[in-house]
Amino acid sequence: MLKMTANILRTLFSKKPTRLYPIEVRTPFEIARGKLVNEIENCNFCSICALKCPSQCISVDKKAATWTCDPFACVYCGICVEACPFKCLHQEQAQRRPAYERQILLKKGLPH
Amino acid sequence: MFKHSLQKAQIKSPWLLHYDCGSCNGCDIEVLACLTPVYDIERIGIINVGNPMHADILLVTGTVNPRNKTVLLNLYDQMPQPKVIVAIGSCALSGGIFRQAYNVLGGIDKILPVDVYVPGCPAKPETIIDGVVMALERFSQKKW
Amino acid sequence: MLKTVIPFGPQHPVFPEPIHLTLTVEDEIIKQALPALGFVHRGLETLVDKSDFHQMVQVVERVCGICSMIHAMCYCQAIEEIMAIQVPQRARYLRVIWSELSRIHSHLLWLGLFADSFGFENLFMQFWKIREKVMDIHEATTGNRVIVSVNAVGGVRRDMSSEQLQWIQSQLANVKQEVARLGPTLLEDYTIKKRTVGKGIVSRDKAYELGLVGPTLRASGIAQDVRMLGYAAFNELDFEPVLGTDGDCYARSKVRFQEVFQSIDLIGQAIRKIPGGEVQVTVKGRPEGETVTRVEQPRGELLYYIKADGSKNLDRLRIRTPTFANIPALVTMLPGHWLSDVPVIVLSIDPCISCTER
Amino acid sequence: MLKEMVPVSVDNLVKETAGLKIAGYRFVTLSCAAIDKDHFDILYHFDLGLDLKHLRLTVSGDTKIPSISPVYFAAFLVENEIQDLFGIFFEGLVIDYRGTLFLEKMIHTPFCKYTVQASQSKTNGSQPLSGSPDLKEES
Repeated sequence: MLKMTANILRTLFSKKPTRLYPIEVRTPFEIARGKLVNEIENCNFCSICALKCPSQCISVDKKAATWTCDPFACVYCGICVEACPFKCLHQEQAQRRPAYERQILLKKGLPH
Repeated sequence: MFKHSLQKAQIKSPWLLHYDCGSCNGCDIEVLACLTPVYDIERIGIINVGNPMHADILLVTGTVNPRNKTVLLNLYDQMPQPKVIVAIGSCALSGGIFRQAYNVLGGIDKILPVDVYVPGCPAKPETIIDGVVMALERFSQKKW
Repeated sequence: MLKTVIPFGPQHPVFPEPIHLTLTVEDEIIKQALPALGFVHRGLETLVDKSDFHQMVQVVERVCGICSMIHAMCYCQAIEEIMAIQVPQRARYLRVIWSELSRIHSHLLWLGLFADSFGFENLFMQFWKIREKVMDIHEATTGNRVIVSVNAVGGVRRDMSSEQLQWIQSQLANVKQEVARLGPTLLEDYTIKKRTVGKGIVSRDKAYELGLVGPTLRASGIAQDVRMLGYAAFNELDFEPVLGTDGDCYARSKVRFQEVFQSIDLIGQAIRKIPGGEVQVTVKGRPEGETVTRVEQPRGELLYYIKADGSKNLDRLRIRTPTFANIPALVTMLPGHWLSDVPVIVLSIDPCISCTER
Repeated sequence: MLKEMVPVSVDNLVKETAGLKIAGYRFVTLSCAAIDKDHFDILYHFDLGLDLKHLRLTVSGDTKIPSISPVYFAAFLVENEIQDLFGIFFEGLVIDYRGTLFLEKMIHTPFCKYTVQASQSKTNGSQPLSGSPDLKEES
């Protein structure tokens, strides 16, 4: 334990490493992969994202022009964002907030 | 009166029990990261315990399979009333990427009533702290 | 003397993961240890029937959250070998940087947990404090903290700017300094030596015979490191496997401690040598054939056997993870020790149960 | 692809492995893959100085394969795993979990995609899968 004393003293007098989370919120990194968002106006319902998603959490109905995503099965890999040919999918920097109930993302666009 | 102050105290300092129910370790190390200096949830009175009899909040990560289902139920039964369950990570919420694997029954809510869902794969420590705080609100509404 | 059977786990305060051991003890001395697995078994190898070979990259990343980058790298290398894809040189170097970063974070994590297993909570906190710097590098360069999701068949999905590379180097210099400060405590402290020296000895011959891998094997004095095969860009970097001599818990922690410095040095070399250019090539066609690929994980040698039949789903994917190879060591190491030494000895092989059971 | 592949049969398997052990090979692992409904490929991987050598054993599902765990102790774990997941039985295992290493008895041979549906009703002539793992002997 004696070997630790120098370290303990250094930690005692140095800056605190703790991020005081609920009080101070850190700005996320520029390329952080967070919440998935679909700008439904640009979406063509081509269902490439649904095919590419490793977790199969997206489903697209071309006829009804709906885009559905189960955000609780999303694994934040960003594959769909890279695959989207119309660039209507993107990921925000912040992650999804906790919830009391199950959620489902349903976006309805205009049928093409 | 006495009961009321006891409840108030319990909300100020809830004790956690963490059980890894078949997760990939990603969420577990993030739960542990919450306890270590950089996030340090002990500063808001939350302590991680190893004994289910001491715990108020059960944090569960990972998918349920037939073998760990019994362990999870055992732990839940041993916890004293009132208790809340926080499911952490995509696997615990719905089975995540493993939903279709043969030895996966699905999310925690198929086995136990989940109070708070914390999404993420793995969930970030910030989100986990938010989830625990939300669980405390639920905790204060529960009957004694 | 009365024989008693003690179940150890699956939920135990020392282990973050469910590990179960059936211990037969005679007056506090272990006579026999038998591991029981299956609490984390998901059967993800069967997912090859449902996901195509591109989607499997994200699935194998989730075999284990701690070394997810290396799992995905091994899988991608196997597919690239079958399909004869030439990965751009820059992508190879980036793979080295990320895989060594995950080795640093895994070893720091383990050093912390190991300190916790013999009750040295202060040291645990110190190591985990340093580890957050590595997690920040992960998040800044890939977008995720733990499961970095940067690999793809044919290269990597993210590139690093030269400012980022410089920043990584300065951050790692900082990490190196702080880890070095903890060295005397971990390696020379009387109390720690008392708990680790001479515990769980595996001799050189025994370790080879049991087929152990990684730091557990190297601590017994065998220079086996799969990175010497020269996958990714390791053939252009200069390193020597870290060796221990005694094969006990102390030697294993020393090997891992020194490997942190080795990894920092390797990243420095890679940053100096990294060429410019593309990071990903487009992949056309489907894999056909079978192959065995090995890479060095923080815990040891990782082996992927892949059999593909030319359809978009693979025929068979088999993952042999390092902990799976190290579990026989537990069966032979534990007998003869005190019951109170079990957490220290079990943790000394760096068990990763989600890897083992997949 | 796979260099140094030696085909072996059930009869000379243990002899071959013992020979490899004398030659100084390190045991790596076993891989099993289903070829069709009742044939399996089992690959034995060995390593010497970072060079891999493979033995390939092709068997039908009801063959009892001699275990190599008396030669290489470490093989008991992976042989138990194959016993669990593919329903192939090994004879002479040092530690035999009897199919309960990973799974409860309800699911049978989930990794053999050709028989997974068929075997849910019948049990492939296997032994009863119950109880705790039994230990043959201590050595």
